[in-house]
Order: sequence, then structure tokens, then C-alpha cells
Amino acid sequence: MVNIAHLIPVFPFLAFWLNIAFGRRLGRGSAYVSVGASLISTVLAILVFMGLKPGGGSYELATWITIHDHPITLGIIVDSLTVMMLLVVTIVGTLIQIYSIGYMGGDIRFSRYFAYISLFMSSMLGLVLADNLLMLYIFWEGVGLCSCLLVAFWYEKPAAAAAGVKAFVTTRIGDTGLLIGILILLATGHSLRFADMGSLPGSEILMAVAALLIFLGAMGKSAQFPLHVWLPDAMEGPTSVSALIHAATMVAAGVYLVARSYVLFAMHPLALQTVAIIGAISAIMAASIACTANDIKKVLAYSTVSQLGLMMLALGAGGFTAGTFHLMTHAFFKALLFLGAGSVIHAVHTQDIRQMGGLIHKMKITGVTFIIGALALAGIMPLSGFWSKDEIFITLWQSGNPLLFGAAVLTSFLTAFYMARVIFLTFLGEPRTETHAHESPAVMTFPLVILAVFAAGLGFIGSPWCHGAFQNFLTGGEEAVHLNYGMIVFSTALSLSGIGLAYLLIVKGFKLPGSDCPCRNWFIRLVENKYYVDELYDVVFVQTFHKICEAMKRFDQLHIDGAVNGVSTIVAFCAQAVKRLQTGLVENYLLMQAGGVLALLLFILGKLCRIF
Amino acid sequence: MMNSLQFIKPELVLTAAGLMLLVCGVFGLRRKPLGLIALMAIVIGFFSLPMTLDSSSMVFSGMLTNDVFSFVMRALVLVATGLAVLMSIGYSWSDHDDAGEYYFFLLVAAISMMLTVSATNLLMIYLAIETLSIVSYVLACSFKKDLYSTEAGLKYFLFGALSTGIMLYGISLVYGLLGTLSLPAIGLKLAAGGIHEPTLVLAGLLVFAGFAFKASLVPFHMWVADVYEGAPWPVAAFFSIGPKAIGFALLARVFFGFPAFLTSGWEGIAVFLAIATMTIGNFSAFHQESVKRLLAFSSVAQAGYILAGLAAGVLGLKAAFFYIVIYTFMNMGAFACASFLSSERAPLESFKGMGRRAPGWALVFSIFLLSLAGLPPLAGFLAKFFVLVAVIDVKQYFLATAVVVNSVVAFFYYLKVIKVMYFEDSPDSQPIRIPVSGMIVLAICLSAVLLFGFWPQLIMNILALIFA
Amino acid sequence: MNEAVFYIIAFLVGAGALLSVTVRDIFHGAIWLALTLISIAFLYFYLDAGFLGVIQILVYVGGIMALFVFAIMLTAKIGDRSISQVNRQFWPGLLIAATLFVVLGKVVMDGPWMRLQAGSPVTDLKTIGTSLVTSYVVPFEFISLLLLAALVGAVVIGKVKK
Amino acid sequence: MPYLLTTIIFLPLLGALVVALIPGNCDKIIRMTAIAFNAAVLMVVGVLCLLFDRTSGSMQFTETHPWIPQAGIHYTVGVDGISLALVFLTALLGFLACLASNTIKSRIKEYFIVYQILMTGMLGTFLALDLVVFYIFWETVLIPMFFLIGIWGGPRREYAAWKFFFYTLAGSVVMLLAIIGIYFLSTPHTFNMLELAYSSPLLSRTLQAILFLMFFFAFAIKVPVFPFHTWLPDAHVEAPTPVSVILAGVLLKMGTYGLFRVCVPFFPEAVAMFAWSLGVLGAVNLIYGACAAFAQTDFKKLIAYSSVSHMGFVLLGLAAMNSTGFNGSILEMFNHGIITGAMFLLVGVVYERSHTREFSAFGGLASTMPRYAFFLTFMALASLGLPGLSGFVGEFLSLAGIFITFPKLAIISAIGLIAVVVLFLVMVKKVLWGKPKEGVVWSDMSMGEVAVIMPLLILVLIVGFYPDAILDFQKHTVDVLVKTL
Amino acid sequence: MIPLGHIVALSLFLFCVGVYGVLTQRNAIRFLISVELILNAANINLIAFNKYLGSPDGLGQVFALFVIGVAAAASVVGLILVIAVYRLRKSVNTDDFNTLKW
Repeated sequence: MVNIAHLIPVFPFLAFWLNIAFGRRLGRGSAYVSVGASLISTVLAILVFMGLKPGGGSYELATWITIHDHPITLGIIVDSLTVMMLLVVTIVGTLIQIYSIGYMGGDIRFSRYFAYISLFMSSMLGLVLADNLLMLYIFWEGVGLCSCLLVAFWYEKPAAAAAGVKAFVTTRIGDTGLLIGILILLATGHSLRFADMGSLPGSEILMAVAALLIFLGAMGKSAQFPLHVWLPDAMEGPTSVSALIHAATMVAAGVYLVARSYVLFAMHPLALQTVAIIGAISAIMAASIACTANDIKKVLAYSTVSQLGLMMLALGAGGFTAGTFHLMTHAFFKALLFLGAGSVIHAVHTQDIRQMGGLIHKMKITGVTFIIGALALAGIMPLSGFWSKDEIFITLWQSGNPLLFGAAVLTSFLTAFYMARVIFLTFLGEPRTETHAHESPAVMTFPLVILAVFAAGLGFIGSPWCHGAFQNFLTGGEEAVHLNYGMIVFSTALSLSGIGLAYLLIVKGFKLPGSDCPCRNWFIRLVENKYYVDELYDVVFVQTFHKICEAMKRFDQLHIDGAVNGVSTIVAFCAQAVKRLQTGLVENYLLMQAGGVLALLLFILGKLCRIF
Repeated sequence: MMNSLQFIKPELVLTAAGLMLLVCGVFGLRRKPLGLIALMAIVIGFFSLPMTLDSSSMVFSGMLTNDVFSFVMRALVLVATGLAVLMSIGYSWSDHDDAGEYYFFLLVAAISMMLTVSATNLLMIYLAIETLSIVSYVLACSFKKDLYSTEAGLKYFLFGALSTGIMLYGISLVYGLLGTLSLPAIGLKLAAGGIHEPTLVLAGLLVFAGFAFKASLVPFHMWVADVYEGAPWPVAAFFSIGPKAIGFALLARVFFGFPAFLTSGWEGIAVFLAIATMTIGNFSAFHQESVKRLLAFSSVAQAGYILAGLAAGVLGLKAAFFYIVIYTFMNMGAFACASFLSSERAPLESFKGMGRRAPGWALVFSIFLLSLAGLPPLAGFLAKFFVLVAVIDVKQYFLATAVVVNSVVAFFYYLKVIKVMYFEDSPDSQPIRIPVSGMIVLAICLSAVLLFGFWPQLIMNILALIFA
Repeated sequence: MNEAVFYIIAFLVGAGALLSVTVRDIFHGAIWLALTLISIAFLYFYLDAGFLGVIQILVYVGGIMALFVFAIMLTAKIGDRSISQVNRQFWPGLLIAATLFVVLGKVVMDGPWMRLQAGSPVTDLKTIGTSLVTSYVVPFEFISLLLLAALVGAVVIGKVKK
Repeated sequence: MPYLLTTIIFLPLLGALVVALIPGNCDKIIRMTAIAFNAAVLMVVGVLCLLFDRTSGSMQFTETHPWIPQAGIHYTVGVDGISLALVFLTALLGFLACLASNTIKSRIKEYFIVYQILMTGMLGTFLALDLVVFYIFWETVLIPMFFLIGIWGGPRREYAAWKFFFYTLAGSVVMLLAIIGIYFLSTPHTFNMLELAYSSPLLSRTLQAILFLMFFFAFAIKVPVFPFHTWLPDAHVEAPTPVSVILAGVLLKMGTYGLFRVCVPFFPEAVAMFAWSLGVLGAVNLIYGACAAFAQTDFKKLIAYSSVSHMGFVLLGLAAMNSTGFNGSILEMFNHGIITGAMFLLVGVVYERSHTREFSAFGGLASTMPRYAFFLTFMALASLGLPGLSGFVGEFLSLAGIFITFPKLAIISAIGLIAVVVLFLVMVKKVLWGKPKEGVVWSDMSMGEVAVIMPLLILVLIVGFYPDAILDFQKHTVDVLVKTL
Repeated sequence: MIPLGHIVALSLFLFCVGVYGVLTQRNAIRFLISVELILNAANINLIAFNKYLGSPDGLGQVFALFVIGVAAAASVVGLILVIAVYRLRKSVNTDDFNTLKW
């Protein structure tokens, strides 16, 4: 059954073309096309999962192209990591598409939306299935494109359009690294297959550089510092898109890439360390920003950056299973959170949490599921987030690097704090503004419920109670996972203290940071302004680029074209001068003639005299 | 003697026709029949040319020679004159009588040119050139009540008189040095050696200057533009092909080719003059607002390319000859087109919108201009190409560069005319009618330009004969 | 004796030529030209070319000079002597002529003619006559065409239609 | 199939003659005739592709007829993998641009005559195997182009036409000198390109270098290579839409084709000597073109400069001096022809409606012209090298090739590629996104316009997904070429 | 006999005076006078060479004869042209004839 894996991306791809070509005629039907395709993919993914043999395998469909006399094949890899990702993508994707039927219900470009989503699904599934870097790169760009198109889906808003461009360009910068990494591997090892990554013939340093460059690609996609700036802006897109692409799947592709080429990283400590450090910085930085953000989607976006950082941190510290486990659980609860947020926005038509409050009374299902998701994110036992985070803590603790562990702890604490803050401000307390909020339709709440179930329960497959079924599935090993009570207590206490701090600050009247807090100081202002990274980039890169371009345009017109026109001017001038020789006076002509004879005479005699 | 008379049969035909024209003119025959008589004479002369081939190689005790070169050049001269006559028949003469005399002069010019190319004696050459010149002065002055035409005639005369004077002085020195004026004898004397070289060079240079005047090489070209502009179109067209071809034929025969007169040392001067001629010709044409002047300077520049061929060995001689043949047709075509499409002064504006007013003729004109510019696959390109091949073969890279740079510059003004014809609209949209004889001229020239462009063998085979 | 005759003639030729192109009055110039041409005729006599000398006097002095005088009378206003007869390029013209003289002179003087004092047989009239109808019959016939063309040309340009 | 190539070359010329014989006021008949002839050419080229032996790397369908044997000039034509792709491209774009010529409203007869002559010139250039014949066809292109830009062009058409003409002419006369030079340097003297490919590599390094530079100058102008590129924006912008398509799609390829047909086989040592410089020029082209394009406010000018940028890849692939790079380079030529051709068609679509090309006049077209938005976005993505579309394959192969030879250049170019991405995304943003302008009611693309661009879109997809569709044809030729290095 | 060189020097002088006259004189008739000087210079040469070098067919004299004839013809045409121009412009000064230029 494994050999049907390549069919998984095909159906969404067909759905894309159907919707693009006949979107207007299909009308609302296009949603069913996409959801249907997605469902088929889900079923196929499950079939593949069922038929998966231990250790997995790969097969080749065709040779795509030959580079340096080595064929790059259209290969499919099917192993546990792939299958995990397949399931996450198809299930979350299907649910979100169902949700979108309600969420995007009134949009004029309804079918176009589903077309893009289908294309995204197809690319994402292809990315997961690719057995070599080049194939992965192709789909990698595909998902990037869909991300861009969907972020800019409401392109009438200038902010959305700009965000779309920013998303694509920023990730593209990372992708350039990936591209160069691929070039290095091609030039030295002649193989891009993940299976061969452990045995590439290149020199140590070159391979480390290649690994780092690949990681650069992952950084762009997973919005890791310093390439994280696009993700918050990407929230301009529809919330369902944020849920699918910018929370659950695409942004996790970076983590997936690192996990997929983990052999390469594992061989080079430098690469692994870099992954960990970047992850740690991103995690803390994004978490701190999330604490001060007031836009519910922005909070979630920064939270995503932070959690992705955490995964990177885990991977970098050697926690292959920890990172991927968190990837999986995060996909579900973060999708849930976004969808919940979408439901809220749908109801109150604002994204500012300061204008919300007490929504749980009006939107019971949304509220409850959102809180489940938030708690899972905050890491409250026994929700899924707890288990994966716990795994990360253990890994970091075992890696013996106190700084990295400290970073994870701090992130975790901040996570609990800002999620609690969101819940207190949004769902609890009293409404701060007049709203006519109401519960969303069933087509939207149904996915919420399903996702909430996953968010709550999925952690168990990786818990000691299941004997670490997930870990063993992933690594193919038979190790049992033991309960580490100390860590459980520690992390629970950590989360609770974060929630407690939020309670103190918000419910008990301490002024929250971000409103008119008297205790504002430079640090809070720094955080509030997202560490001025955007401003810095604007000055250093964007404006410089504009200036360079303008300068080149001017150079082109003034100097290069000036030189060309200058030549013609010179010729024209000379021509004018020569023309003036023809004075019209015959005596001048005669003078020229006689002078010419004389000159020729002197010339030829001079030549002769040298002979004599 | 009969043999010799047989040789000058075409000339005799033309002479008889010329005298007849004078008489008929006096008796008031109209312009058109007169032209037809002249044309007929030329046609008869042309077809009697092959008969002259049977003659021995030297006729009139060595005054004239009967070689392939002279045969072909005589044919070319007849074709050129014939085209000019045809063009004159179709030309709309205003304020001009004396048609009989006009055609008489053309025929005399043809006779003198034919004698020039077959002459092997400097005395004969001098006489023939002088005759050609005198007739040319009168032809240039055809409109004797016209400010331009008379000025052209006088300028031509003043310039020509000095030139022939200088040439004559040179010939006299040659005589003093070598004691003979017969080219074969000169060749023998030179081969024997022992001649005071500076004097020889001096004498040669003075003769060269006289030939260069006919070939309109810089700095002996100053008359060209003024004379062409002042002279009637058919006369200007005739000047641009006939006497010029003669100039080159003489240069080739006396200085660069055949029975060698001062064979060595002329390449340096030729290279220098070629560069100067094409450059000054092109640059002067660059800004011209009158198409007639533009074509005049263009013909100067073309002379530069031909001279470049002469400067480049045997291969170059072939190329130059090829060029002259092609040039005769394409330049004649261009002049004819311009004359029929526009007025006597032919300002550039008068060609506006010609692409719509007379699409066919505008196209033909464009083809001639582009051929002059050297655009493949027209004949003009091949001509330039062969010249370039020859020049590069003798490793005159600077000259080669000058040729190509000049041909780029030249494209500008040729295209300028085409541009005006096609890009700009004219207020006047009246279609233009071209007389039948004009059409014949254009048809001949066009077919030659296309035929020689696609099938250059025609000339190549003749070349093989000449240089056998 | 012989030499002295030559130098006298040479002086006359040179001075006449110089004067003919330098005197202000064009009419006087023509007179000086006539003197020069006559002197040249004497030079021809001196060089044993009597026939040529006669022709020179007949054609030049008798024919061409008359033409000149007519032309001058027809065109020049006698009173405009005040206008300079020299154009704006006097100095360059003089320079070129002088340089030409120096250069040509140098070359010719270095040449083979300087010492040549030959006494070859005199060309008599019979030789000329024979040559004209044998070796040079083509030029001889051809020059008639030339003269005819020149004549017709002169008539065509000169005649004024009423 | 004797005379197959000759048929291809001269069929358009026959078309020109036929069009010339039709009375000038029968617009419709003239149009249909021209289209029919172009379709016929396309069909014959299709037959050629079918008959072409893909497993061979040598010249096929060669024909030789003596033309001027005295001067060693023979009419010799032939096709191999490198030229086949370009011939197909020419025939295809020629046909499509002919279809798109319904925007030409004035002087239709002259237009199609000139257009057909242009086709002959281009096809002949790609098929000629004798340097003189090659040169003749090369030059034949100039005058038709001069007319097409100068008569049917935009407001600054005259300037653009002049500039195009003289720039190219200046290059080609230098080439003429080099052609004659190589004739005399070869033993035996010959103009035959196949024979020269054997004899000229034996020349000394210095001679090779000189001749190479002379040829390169001509080709560099046509490509165009920085700093000889300034004719291109003017010419492209002023030319009418179908002509821009031909100009960008085919004419630029003449330069790069020349590099592959002449420079590489004739002067392998010189190419190796200058490989680094070529690579640097390629990188400069790539980045400079993209940056200069980015600063443009004129839609068409932007596309024009982006062509400069794309041609940088072709140079990079060439500088790689290995089969990967060559394959990439040649494929990039093909791709660029298709993509940029389509781009110019798309610019033409809005120009037809708005009669302006300033970005400030556009915006929000995605709302009012969804079909247009799809095509423009698609082609922009293909242009910026989105994997899965054809542009990527060529660029990637070029980069992979140059990476082996000059890794630094490859890295710089890869980074420069970001500028290309920014360029096209911002273009899409400016034109398609944002609020629709007040009072702008432009109809969406008509079915006719879609039909013209559709084949290009399909080709972009085919090549993107299955690059061997094109690579198969050229692979063996490239291998042969690489072996001679 | 005097050396041939002296005669040639005389002709040379005549030639240069002619050239000088041609170049510097503004009167067209004076131009013709100067041209006559040049032609006569050549004639002196021809006759002197004929005398000193000796030629069996008297080429020098024959040539000189032709030159005199040609000179006459040329003068006629030249003077007529001057008169034709004079009729239209009332001037024989060459610096007035610049209708045709550039």
C-alpha cells in the first residue's frame, strides 16, 4: 500500500486546476471539490500509514532531470516521519478546509481561495513525500508561493498585499541558502537523496556549510530569527490560512527539513549548535513579543515563532523525537487556536483583545475549545502540549547545556503567561465593548471540536502511558519512555506560575504591559516594538535596495546610455564639421586640391627619402 | 587598318549618331525621338561590341588595346550612358532646349570614355579625358539660365581645368623621364630600372591626381556635390557612374594593375586616400537635407570603398571591379528613383510619405539605398564584402576597420531617407507616376542589383577572364 | 651666345607670366599673357620646333588671346580696379605654390636632366605629319570630335534665345 | 526529406511575396494569409522535430549548394540540438505573435511583409552553417526590425529604431571582420562552420582571443550583455506588442546562439580563458538587470530590463564550460523566449486597454480582470524562477553548472536571484493588487488573447514538469560540444 | 646648348606661377590665364624633351600640338561658362559663386 503514496498530492493538485479553470461556474461547489480531494488524500495517507513497514522505504517514479550526469529522480520517500507529516497535513488540512466553508462563506473569491488551498495541500504533501532535496525544494517553493498568494488574498488591503510580498521574499532569502546548499551537495556529492546524506563524500567543513545553508532555508520557512519578520505580517491573510499554513503545516516544514536531513546535521556539531542557538533566540524573543501584542492573531503568530524555535532548539540539542513530537502536537493545538481566534474575529469583527472580553458566555464551543488549545500550548498536563514540551525539557536537560535549558524554561513560562493573558482578556471577564457576538455555525465549530479532541488527547501517544509509542514509531526503536516525575512537577509549576502572573496582572488589577502601564520602561518599549527588527530591516535592506536600484537606473540612463548617445553626438558633430569643408567657394576647393597634391607629394617623398 | 577600324566600330556608330543628332536637332526634331536615336545608337554600339573581340590585341599601332578589361569597361560605359539616356528621355525637362546637342554630348562622352578605357597611351588618355571633361562641363551647365546649373558648370570647369593641367604636367614629366608614353613601353622601361625615382614618383603623383579627379577621391572630390546638385538629375546620375568608373579604370590600368606603371609604393597612398575618401564622403553626407547632395557625397564615399579594393592586391582589383559594376547599377538606380520621385533640388521633406504615395517605387528606392549602404543580401553587400576580404587578405587591418566603421556611419543617412519615406506622412497624397523609360531604367538597375546579389557568378566569371 | 638667348627668353617668359597673374588690371594681365605666349613661341623656335612656334603664335596669340580680350570686355567693368584682385586665401595659396616650386625644383634638379645637353636629330615637319596620320591617327581624328564638341558646347551655352 | 530546412527558411519569404501581391485594402485576407504561412512554418518545424534524431549529437538535414564557390561561400544549412529548440521557438513565437498582430491597425500589408522577412532572417540565422550565409541572415533581421519599431512603435519609436539598428549594426560589422579574418586563418580557407570547428581551435591562443572578442562583441550586443544593453529597453518599450514578443523571444537568442554556435566550438581556448569574465558579466547582467528593472515605472521597460537579467543566466551557463551549464544555458534561452514573450503579450493586453504603461495607472486589476491576473501571475512566477515552471530548470542547471566552475559566482548569482523575485512580486503587487482605480473599466482578456497565450503557458508547465521534453533534443549535441573543449 | 634642367626649371616656374594664380586670383578670367600658363609649362617640357631626348616620331611636338588644340577648345568652353555665369550674376569673381555649398 505504500506505493500509492505518490497519489496523495495528485488529488489536491487536480482540485486546484478544476477550481482555477471552472471556479466561477462551480461557485460554492469548489469547496466540495477541494474538501473532497483533501479527504481522498487523508484516506490515502491513512492507508499508507497502515501499510507502512518498519524503517519505511522509498521508490522512484521517473528521472526528472540529469545534472552532472547524475539523475535526479522523482522519488517518493515513505517512512514514519513522512507518514506522521502526511497525517498531520491531511487531517488538519481537511478540517481547516471544512472550517473555511463557513469562514470564507461570503467572500467573492471563494473558489479562488479553495484553489489556492488545494494547491497548497498538494505542494505540502509533495514536500513531505520528496525523497531528495531538489524535489523538496520544488515543493518548498510551491508552498511558499501559496503562502504568499493566500496572505495577499485580500489584496485590496495594501497591508495584505505588502505582507504577501514580504512573506515570499523573506522566505526566499532563506531559500537562497537552501539553493546554494543544494548546489554544494550536487557539486561535491552528486546526490541529493536524503537516504544518501549520511555518506556524502564532501569535506567536513563543506558539509557543515551545506548543512547550515539548508538550515537557512528552514529558518526562512519556519520564521526563525532573523528571518521571522514575515510571519506576524502574514496574519493579514484569512485566519483559516494562518491556521493551516502559518501555524500547522508550512511553517513546520522548516523543522521537518531539519529533521529530514538530520543525519547531515548530526554529523556536524557546529550545525547542530547553530540550530539550537537560533531556535533558542527565536523562542525567547518571539515569546516576549507575544506578551505585549494586543492583536489576537499576532499573539498567536509570535507564539508560533516561539514554539517553532522551541522545536529547533530541541532538534539542535539532539532531540530528534522531541522536536518532531512537538511539531505534531503543535500543529493541532495551534491550528485549533487560530481557528478559534478566527471564530472570534468572525463574531466580533475586531482582532484587538483589549476590545473583547467575556466572550465565553456568547460563544461556548469556541471558548471552550480555545481554552483547551491554550492550555495545551501552555503545557498543562495532560493535554498534548504538555507531553511534547516535557520531552523537550528532558532532552535539553540531558544535553547538559544549562543555557539552552534555561531558554526553554523561560519560553515555556512566557508561553503560559501570554496564553493566559489572551484568555483572560478575551473570553473571561466582562465585555469591554458593545458587540453582538454569536456562536459560529456548525461548519466552523465542528472542526474546532475535532481539533480540540486531538489537542487534548494526542499527547498520549508519546507519553509513558503509551510506552512512547510515537517515539518508537518514529525511530523504529523499542525503547520505553519513563515518567520523569521531577520534570512533570517542574514544568507544571512553571506553567501555572505563568498563568498566575497573568491572573495577577490582568484580573487583579495590576496594569498589564501594553496598555497605559505606568511602569513602562525602555525594555518594555523595546519588546512592544518587536525589538525594532522591522525598522532595522527597512533601513538596512529595503531602503538600501531601493536606493541601489534607483542608482543603477540613473547610472544606466546617465552613464551607459549617455556614452552611447555621446558617441552618436560626437559623430554628428564631426559630420557637421566635415560638411563645413564644402564652403561653396571654388577657390577653397582648388586650395584643397593643390594642397592635397602637395601633401601627397611630401608624404611619398618622405617615404622615399627614408629609403635613400 | 581594317582590323583597327573594326575595333572602333561602336565608337564610329556613336559618332555617326551624334552628328545625326546635331543635324536632327537643328531641324527641330522633338526631344523624345532624339533620345530614342541616341538610345538606338547605344544599343547598336553595345551589340556590335562582341565583334570587336576578333581584333588583334593592339590596334592603331598600339594606341588602343583590345583586352577583356577594355571590352568589359566599354560595355559598362555603354550601359551607363544608355541608362543615362533612358533616364533623360523620361526626365521632365523644364526650361531646356537643345535636346539634340544634349544627346550629342552624352554620346561624345561615351565615345571618349570608351577610348579612355581601351587606350594604352598617355597621350590618348589625356585627350580622351579632356574631351570627357569639356563635354561634362557643358552638360553640367545644361540649364543655362539657372543659377545652380551655370555655377555647377563653372565650378566643374575651374576644378577640372586645374586637374587636367596638373595631370598634363605630370605626363610631360613622364615623357621626359621615359621618352615614351605608351603604357607597355613604360612597363618595359620601368622593369629595366635605372630611373630617377623621386622624379618618377613626382610625375606619377601628378598623373594620379588627374585620375583621382575623375574618380572623385578626396581631396579631389570638392566639385562633386556642387556639380551634381547643380546639374540636371540625369546628368548628375551619369557623372556619378560614367566618369567615375573611368577614373577607376584608369587608376587600375595605370597604377594598380595591368602593364605596371609604378607598381610599388602606391598602396600606401591608396590606403590613406581610401580612408579619407570614405570618411569625408560619409561624414559630409551625414547631415544633408537635399537628397541629391546626399547621393553625391554617398558616391564620393563609395569611391573610397572602391579605392580600398584597388589598394589590396590582385584580389582587391577583382573586388574593386566587382564593386564598380555593382555600383554602376545601384547608384544609377538610386539617382533615377530620387529624380523621378522628387524635384530638381530633392529636399528630404519631399520624400515624406512616399511609402504610401508610391509604395512600389519607395521600395525600389529603398533597395538601392540599402544596397549602397551594403545590406545583405543585396549586391552592394557582396561588393563591400569582397573588398573587405581583399583588404584583410593583404593585412590592411586599419583600412578594413575604416571600411566597416564607415559603412556603419553610412547606414545612417541612407536609412534617414528611407525613414522619411516610410515613417513620416506627407500632406500631399497624390500618387506619383513614373514614365515608362524611367521604369525601364529602374527595372534594369533593380534586376542587376538583385541578380548580382543572389548570383554573383555572372561577374565572377568575367573577373576570371580578365585576370586569367 | 645660345645660352644668352635662352636666358633672355626665359626671363621674358617668367616675368610675363608673373606679371600676368599679379597686375591689378585684368586687361593688362591678358596683355602680359600674350607677351609670355609669344616668348614661349620664341622658345620653341630656339628649341628647333619652328612649326610649334608658328602654331603657338597663330592659335594662342591669334585665337585664344582674342577670345580672352573679348571675354574681358564682355564681363569686366573697366572701372573696378579698386577691388582687390586677390581672394582671401592669398597667403595659403602663395605658400602652396612656393612650396610646390621648392619641392618640385629640388626633385627635378636632383634628377637626370640637370646635365643633359643632347643634340639629337631635329624633328622636322615631315615627321610630325607622318606621325599624325600613322601612329597618332586616333588622337588626330579624335581631337576633331573634341573641337566639334567644344564648338557646339560654346554655341549652346552662348546663344541667347530671344 | 531534402530541402526541409530550406523550406523552413524561405517559406516566410514566400509568404511575404504572396502578401505583397494581395491588394492593400483586403486587411482580412492579408492577415489570414500571414497567419496561414506562419502556421505552415510551424507545422514544417513540427515535422522537423518529429524527424529529428534525438540520439545523435551531429548536424542533421544538412544541405549544401555552391553559391559563390570562387570565394568559398556555399549555402549550407543544418540543424542540431542547439538550433532545433530555437527554430521551434522562432516558429512558435512567430505564429503566436502573428496571431497577436490584430492590434496592428495601420499599414497592415507592409507590416506583414516586413514581418515575414524578419521570420526568414531569424530562421536562417539559426539554421545557417556557413559564416557568410549566417551573417547575411543575421543582417537581414535588422531592417525589418527597424521598420517594425519605427513605423508601428510607440511615441519614441524613431529614437528606439535608430538605436536598435546602430547598436546591432556596430556589433555585426565587427563580426564581419572576424568572419573574414577567420577565413584567412583557417587551413584550408573556408567559411563552413563545421570545418571551422575543426580547424580554428588549432589557432594560437592570442589569435583565438582576438577573434573571440570580435565575435563576442557582436553577440554581446545582441544578447545584450552589460554594458551594451541600453538599446534593449528602448527598443522593447517602443515596439508594438507582437514585435516585442519576437524581439525578446527570438532576437536576443541570436546573440546567445552565436556564442554557442561560433565562439565555443571555434575558440575553446579563448572561451576557457575568458570564462571567468563571461561569468562575471553574466552575474552583473543578472543583478544589474534586475535592479535596474526594479526602479522602472514603466511596465514594459521593467520586463525589458528583466530580460537583461535573464540573459545573465545564459551567460552563466556558458561560462560554466560543462554540459550542465550548457544545457541550462540553452534551455534558459528557450524558456526566456517563451516566458518573456508571454510577458510582453500580457503587457500588450493592458496597453491595448489603457494606452499607458505607467504603473501608476494600474492597480487592483486582479479584481476586474481575473483571467488576466491569473496569466500575469503565472508568467511572473515562471519568470522569477518558481520551481515547477520552466524558468527554474534552466536557471538551476546554469547555476549548478557554474557552481562547479566558479562557485563564488554561483553564490553571488543565487543571491542576486532574490532581486529578481522581489522585482516580479512587486510588479504583480503594483499591477494586480491593491484597490481598483476609480472609473477604470477594462474588459478582461478576450478568448482570442487567451488562445494566444495558452500554448505558452502549457509549454511553461511541460518544461517545468518534464524538462527532458526539451533537454532530450539538445543533450547529445551539448555532449559533443563539451567534448571539444 | 644649355642643360635640359634649366628649361625644365623654367617650365616648373611657369607651372608654379600658374598654380599660384589659380589659387589666389578671384577673377575667373584670371584663372583661365593661369591655366594657360600651366598648359604652356607642360608644352615647354614636351618640346624640350622632344629636343633633348629625341624621339623618332616626334611625340613631344605632336603632343604639344594636341595640347594647344585642346587648350583652345577648353578656353572657349571656359570663357563661355564664365560669360554664362556673368549673365546671371553680373560678376566674374569666384567668391561670389557660392549658391551651392555644404
